[in-house]
Amino acid sequence: MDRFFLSHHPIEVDALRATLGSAHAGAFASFEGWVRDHNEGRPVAGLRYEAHARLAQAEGAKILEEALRTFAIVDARCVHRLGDLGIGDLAVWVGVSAAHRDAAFGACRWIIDTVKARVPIWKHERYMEGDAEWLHPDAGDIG
Amino acid sequence: MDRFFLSHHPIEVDALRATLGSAHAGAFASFEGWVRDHNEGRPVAGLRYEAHARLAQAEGAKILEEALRTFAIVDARCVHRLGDLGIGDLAVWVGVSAAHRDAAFGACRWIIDTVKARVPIWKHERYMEGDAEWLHPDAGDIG
Amino acid sequence: MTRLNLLYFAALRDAAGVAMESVDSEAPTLRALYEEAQVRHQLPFPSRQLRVAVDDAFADWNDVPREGSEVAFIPPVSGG
Amino acid sequence: MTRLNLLYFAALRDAAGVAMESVDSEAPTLRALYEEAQVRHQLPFPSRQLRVAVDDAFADWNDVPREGSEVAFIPPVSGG
Repeated sequence: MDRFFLSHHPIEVDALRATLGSAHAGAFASFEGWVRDHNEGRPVAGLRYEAHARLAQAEGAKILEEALRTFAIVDARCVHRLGDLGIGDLAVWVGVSAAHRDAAFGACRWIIDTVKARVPIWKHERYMEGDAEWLHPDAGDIG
Repeated sequence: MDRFFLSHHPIEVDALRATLGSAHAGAFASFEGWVRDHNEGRPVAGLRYEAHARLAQAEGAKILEEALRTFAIVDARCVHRLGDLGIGDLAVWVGVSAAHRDAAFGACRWIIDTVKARVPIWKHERYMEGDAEWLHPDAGDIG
Repeated sequence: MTRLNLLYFAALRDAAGVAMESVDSEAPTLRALYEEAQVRHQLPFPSRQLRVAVDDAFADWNDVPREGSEVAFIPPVSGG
Repeated sequence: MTRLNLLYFAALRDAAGVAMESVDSEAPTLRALYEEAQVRHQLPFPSRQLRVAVDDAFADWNDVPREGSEVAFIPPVSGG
């Protein structure tokens, strides 16, 4: 099973967590990004994620490999949704198993931060006022 | 629903996570403690948790209230198993929802650290060699 | 004389051989009460390694034992 | 002349009006290739705000466009 993948369908958390189970792991940390009803003060109606899918897959896999080399963890997974999502939907899931909790928390945080910074995925947010825009952090409001 | 409770039965992660769902929450962090097959170099066969149940309940609830006052989080839960557990079983679960991931990770880590430090629960470890002992950190090997 | 219920947990209970006992004591503090128990049962922990709780709330070793209360001796915890 | 496929994403695609196009270019670098596209489509991003990828791997703006390759212009990402 790929450690990183993109999904057009709802993420199945239980099945993913089960792939990380190990008799050697005493700690498991996970992170979930949920679609929030507001962003920077604006009421959000929903959103859509799109990706450069092959590049995102390659870059995501690289990040998970880096995490396994850098942290004393047993295993890790990350899945990112694509397509249309509603409020409360699960957008991204990260799970890490490790012997001890320091490494589990550290790697989980590093993976979500690094995926957000490096993987070519873009969020198109629709607002309650009826307009919509692409989020391109640090590039001003364009589009 | 109590934010902290003790359970003699397997922890139902999905049901717990569902109680933390909120349209205002964009981030969710969780921690799970799993029974590991070794501890301090010794192969472990299984373990048993016991508690001063009423004091543990009161102290656990206090810790969760402190977390809600201290961190910018939406909600949090913690459940700790009691009784006999086998390798791979879920011993403790912490879940935190928040608008942003900094607070979710920070509170989740603080809750598990504080529960481990303050809640009167004790682990009785059985080893593959046949012996067993109570774990009383910082008090030497007794029992 | 103060009538008290004492609770022992984990290695402390194994050493005492009982989980609970009723005692009549003239101990002026919870610490003195524990020291009586320590002698009676040859308990392996000095009080400085323990915490003490009265009626389901943590207490101070210098507190005076209250008639009819339940006193729990808490060895170092290992949950999680 | 080098034959290339260009990919646009998110706000960059909306501005270009196409997700992919084939071009023949004499641009000596990927940066020059982007600057041609920027003029052609009036794209809102300067190249310093973007990254560039060739055939599904991140590349350097100073790299020389390779015949038949697929060049993707990557605006600031917002996954998670």
